[in-house]
Amino acid sequence: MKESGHDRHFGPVSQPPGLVPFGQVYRLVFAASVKDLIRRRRLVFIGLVCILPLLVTAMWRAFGGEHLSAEMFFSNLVSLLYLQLLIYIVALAFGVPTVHDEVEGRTITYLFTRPVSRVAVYAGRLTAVQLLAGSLLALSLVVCFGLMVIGNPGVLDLEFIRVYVNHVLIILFSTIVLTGLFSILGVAFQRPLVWGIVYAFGWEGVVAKVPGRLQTWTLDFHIRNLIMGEEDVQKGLLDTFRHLLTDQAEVSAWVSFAVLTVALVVFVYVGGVLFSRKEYVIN
Amino acid sequence: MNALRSIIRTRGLVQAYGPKIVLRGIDLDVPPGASGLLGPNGAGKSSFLRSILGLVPIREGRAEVLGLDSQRDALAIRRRIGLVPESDCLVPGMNAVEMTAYCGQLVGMARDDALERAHQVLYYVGLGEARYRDLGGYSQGMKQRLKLAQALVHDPDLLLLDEPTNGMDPPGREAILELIRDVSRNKGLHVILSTHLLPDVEETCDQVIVLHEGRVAETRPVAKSIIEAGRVFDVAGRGDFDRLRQLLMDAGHSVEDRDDGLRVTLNGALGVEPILQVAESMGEELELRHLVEAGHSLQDSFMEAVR
Amino acid sequence: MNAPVLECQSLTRWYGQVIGVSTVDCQVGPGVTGLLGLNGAGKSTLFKLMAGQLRPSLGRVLLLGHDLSHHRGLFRWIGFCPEPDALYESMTGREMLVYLLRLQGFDAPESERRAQLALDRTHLADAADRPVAGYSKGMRQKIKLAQALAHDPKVLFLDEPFNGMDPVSRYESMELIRALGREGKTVMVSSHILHEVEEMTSIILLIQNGQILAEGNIREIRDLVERHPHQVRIECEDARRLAVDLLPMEEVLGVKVEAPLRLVVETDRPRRFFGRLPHALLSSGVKVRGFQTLDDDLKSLFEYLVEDAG
Amino acid sequence: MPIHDQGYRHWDGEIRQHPLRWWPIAQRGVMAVLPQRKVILLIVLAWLGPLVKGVTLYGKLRATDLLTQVLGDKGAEVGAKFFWGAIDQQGFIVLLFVVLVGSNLIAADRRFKALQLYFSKPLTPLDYILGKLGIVGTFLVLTVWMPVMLLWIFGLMIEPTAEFFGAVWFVPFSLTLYTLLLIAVAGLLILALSAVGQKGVFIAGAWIILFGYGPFQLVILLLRELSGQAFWSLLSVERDLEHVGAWFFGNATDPELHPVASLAVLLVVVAACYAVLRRRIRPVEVVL
Repeated sequence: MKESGHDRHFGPVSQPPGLVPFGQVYRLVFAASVKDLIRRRRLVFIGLVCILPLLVTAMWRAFGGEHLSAEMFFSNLVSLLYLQLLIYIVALAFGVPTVHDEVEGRTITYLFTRPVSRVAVYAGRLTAVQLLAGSLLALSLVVCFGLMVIGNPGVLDLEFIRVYVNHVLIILFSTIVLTGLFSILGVAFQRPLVWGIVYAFGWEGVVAKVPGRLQTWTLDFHIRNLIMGEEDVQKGLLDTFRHLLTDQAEVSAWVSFAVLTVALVVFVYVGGVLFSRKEYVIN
Repeated sequence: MNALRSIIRTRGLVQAYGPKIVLRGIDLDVPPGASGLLGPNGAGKSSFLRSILGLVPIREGRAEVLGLDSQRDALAIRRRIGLVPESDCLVPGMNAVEMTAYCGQLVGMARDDALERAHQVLYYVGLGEARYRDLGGYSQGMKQRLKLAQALVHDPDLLLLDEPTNGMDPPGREAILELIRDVSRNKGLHVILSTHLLPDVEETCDQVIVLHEGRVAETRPVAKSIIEAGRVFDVAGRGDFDRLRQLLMDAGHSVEDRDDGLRVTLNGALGVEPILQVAESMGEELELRHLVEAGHSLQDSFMEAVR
Repeated sequence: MNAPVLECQSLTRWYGQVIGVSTVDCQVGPGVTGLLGLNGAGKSTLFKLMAGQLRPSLGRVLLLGHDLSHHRGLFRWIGFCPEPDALYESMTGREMLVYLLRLQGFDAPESERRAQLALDRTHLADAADRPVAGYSKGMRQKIKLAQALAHDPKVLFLDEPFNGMDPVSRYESMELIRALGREGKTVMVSSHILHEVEEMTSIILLIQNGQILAEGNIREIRDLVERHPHQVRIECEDARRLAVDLLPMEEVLGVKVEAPLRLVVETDRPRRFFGRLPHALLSSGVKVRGFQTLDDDLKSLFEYLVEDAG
Repeated sequence: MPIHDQGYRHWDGEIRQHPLRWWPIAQRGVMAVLPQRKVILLIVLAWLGPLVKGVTLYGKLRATDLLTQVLGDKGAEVGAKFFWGAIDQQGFIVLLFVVLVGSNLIAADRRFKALQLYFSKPLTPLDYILGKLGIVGTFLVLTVWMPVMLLWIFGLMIEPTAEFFGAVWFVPFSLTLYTLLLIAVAGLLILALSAVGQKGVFIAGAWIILFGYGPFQLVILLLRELSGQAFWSLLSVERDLEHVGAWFFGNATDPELHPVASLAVLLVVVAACYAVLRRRIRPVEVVL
């Protein structure tokens, strides 16, 4: 070792300190992320997109009520707008930035210089994002329900409520699954939005329409399959859809549910592990 | 053209954004040569530059740049100045020659003139080798040089620089400061250097203007002002300075500790001899490396002006 | 057993084929150490490696004897002020500090207390409850500084902490950093403004081409650089006569009369020369107004070292 | 023998600013975009349609016997309407071109804070906007005005009769008028978006929605169908342009709406975009 001019002042060696408890970190990151997401402009834009189905509903109320029954209208609305477009847009808009917001904004350094588990950070941010994405869609669906029902109690039968609740649950569940997937892209890629769009409107959009077993490899198939499991609502356009796909793979709704659940668990796990191993070179 | 007595001349300049007054009546005559513009954040430096370039309307008073009224002749003023902005401001997708020539054209040079002149100034700022490379790949130092080139392309009479050495390493800074010195001392360009780095001003400017809370807090020459000729000295060096201090105090002088040495105020005879005698008496255990008349540094008078 | 506060052992880091830092061995102890180097010399990489933000390709970083890449808990002892201008824009200064303090494991009241302390130390108390998006550049740097010191770490890494600060903030922050050094913290600070580094510390670590070029006390390093003789400028009432008197000194390499009242003496043995200079001046009888060493500062030292290293 | 100073030299040339101060901005912008491969490809694509139209025109005017059988059309029916058809079929290319060329024009300057450079020069915000508009405009002229103009000249060359000339003499005027309107509406709209948004994806998406393609137009048409109210169509900028354009060429397409109403909507759009641009492009930000 070189001779050098100043005293090194060697300090005593003690045990290295431990990490901050997982739960505490999770709660803090979750709360901070929710606050941050609410203040972002993104929320307004996506909120505007979520108004689209409400416009259509308003039109149905104004002009189409007598041609199209409430259940049929609603299940068409769900399959055409929510399941084809909105859940992807919302999941992309919230899932991709889960971690990427902090990487791009270069604030991730502040979290990485704390004695915390990165998995806790990831979990906190992911659940915050999922909460927001879910709430936005849920709000849109609740207003939609109101638009259909208020001043129009005739539609409010048991069947309609069953269909409604069922569809809402499926939409929220699939949004959570998709958000988990897209947030992995945000962890792994420099330009995750591009990859997300390619996946959402390329793979999901095209492969899910291909007849045969191939389509069972898309999330879209299983999400749709959950709805298909619903016997009485496959009249309207959905019915036509199914006839187009002559070689519709036969998978039970429960299997699809299991597939999606497993997918969600895998997505969260992979995202968490990737995030805790990944090294971000921030300049 | 007759020589200007002041390149910028303001009288009662008041500037405000809505109800927020940022310049509270500035009377200033900036003499030819290089001037440093200093001031803490929010002192009104940017607002001052904006109003003399005619970018924002003036609330009250008037401002003249190179003899032109900043409100009426804003475009004419901007034809005769070159601005080096603080921020990045270079959009990738061009090389340095295109960029510089483009800026020349924007000022009003003919395309051929601008191209020829672009090569010249790029050589001058030291980008000769890199001038055909896309500026997206430039280092911080190269970007600063290019920003200087685009400001010089039309041979302005007045060069305005906003933090021109930002993010540059020591040799890079030195090179930029050398260029600024050269154009202002040897080529007759007037320079206004707005910066937070007092050493940059010390190395390039003849005088400084300190703004504080929308007013001119001080104008002074850059050269340090001697506190009291032959009586107050700063000494520095190596060896036993504790003993030096003791010996000086024993001899009746007052001694004050400074960051890197002592400040001695002599009691009695003027001149360095009393200090040299004490140093000599200590023999070779003391290495006296600096012995200079103490003065108010730029730092001192800046801090005084804004407190 | 004792261990240095911070120790790098043959630390190496590549980015693909580009080498960032190459077999760096060094130890850093309490007090302020200035990290210097040209742009692209590997300063930032070394900083990030030492602060555990990058994994070494080879070698390791030890903090009080513990390997940084194995114990994430060591971040309790580290404060890091990153160079990029990035903050949680939607939070207020206080919110940001409290959030980051709570992530250090402090409970809510303790975090509030420490946040206030850090705000006071960085002179940000007045702006504490405004969103940081509206901060001036100097305030943004200060809040970065505040989050680095709020949890009372043993080691602080401050990467270009004065960038964009106005002179007042610079002065205040330099005072703060000196104070941290006096408190026994190990502070590593990088800056391009050598003048400021000199005011904060006399101990530097100079990095060039990814390797340590020099470490230690500025003045001692200067005396080691023998290739460049020291130059002393003397102001006096008769430069020529004084030149004649000084030239016979055996330590003097040469004398140059710059002006009738000013001469520059070159010496390659500074210690002896300066020890004998007062006697020489007094016995010459020429009235002297003062003298100063021209290249005794960090700026010249940096130039010489970097130049010689190529 | 003097040694010449290799350092900074003064320049004693004359500064004579172009009477159109925005001209260099437009010129430089076009030169920056033009060499891009995707742009060249798109220009070639844009000329394919008019080329086919040219062949059709020749067929209709000359080889009437043969082609009347194939096309089931009469040569005499070539009139102003034919040229409007040639413009109308460029619609999709226009959409692509404007978004490709325009979306980054101001966004990039804002991202890199290049506005500071522009306004340290003798330029006003209007000069800057006109310059950028000139870039979009050049490409619209290249893909709409020029091919249709050539088509018209071509038509007159193969059918130099007073009858034909009488039917289409006003085409150049209508064409120029329409192109100017298109540049104003589409150009200012994309520039306004480019001045507001930061990400290319967002700008492109908003452009498609606001210009009136995709689900947005679907919703508007549905509203019109269901309500039976024609005014809903006014909400689609793209339909308004089409409506006014057809009117310029002598036959308005929508009998339920007066073209002036569409024109008014377009002028409102232009005014709104200009207002947005003036708000976002302020020289105040030059010195920060």
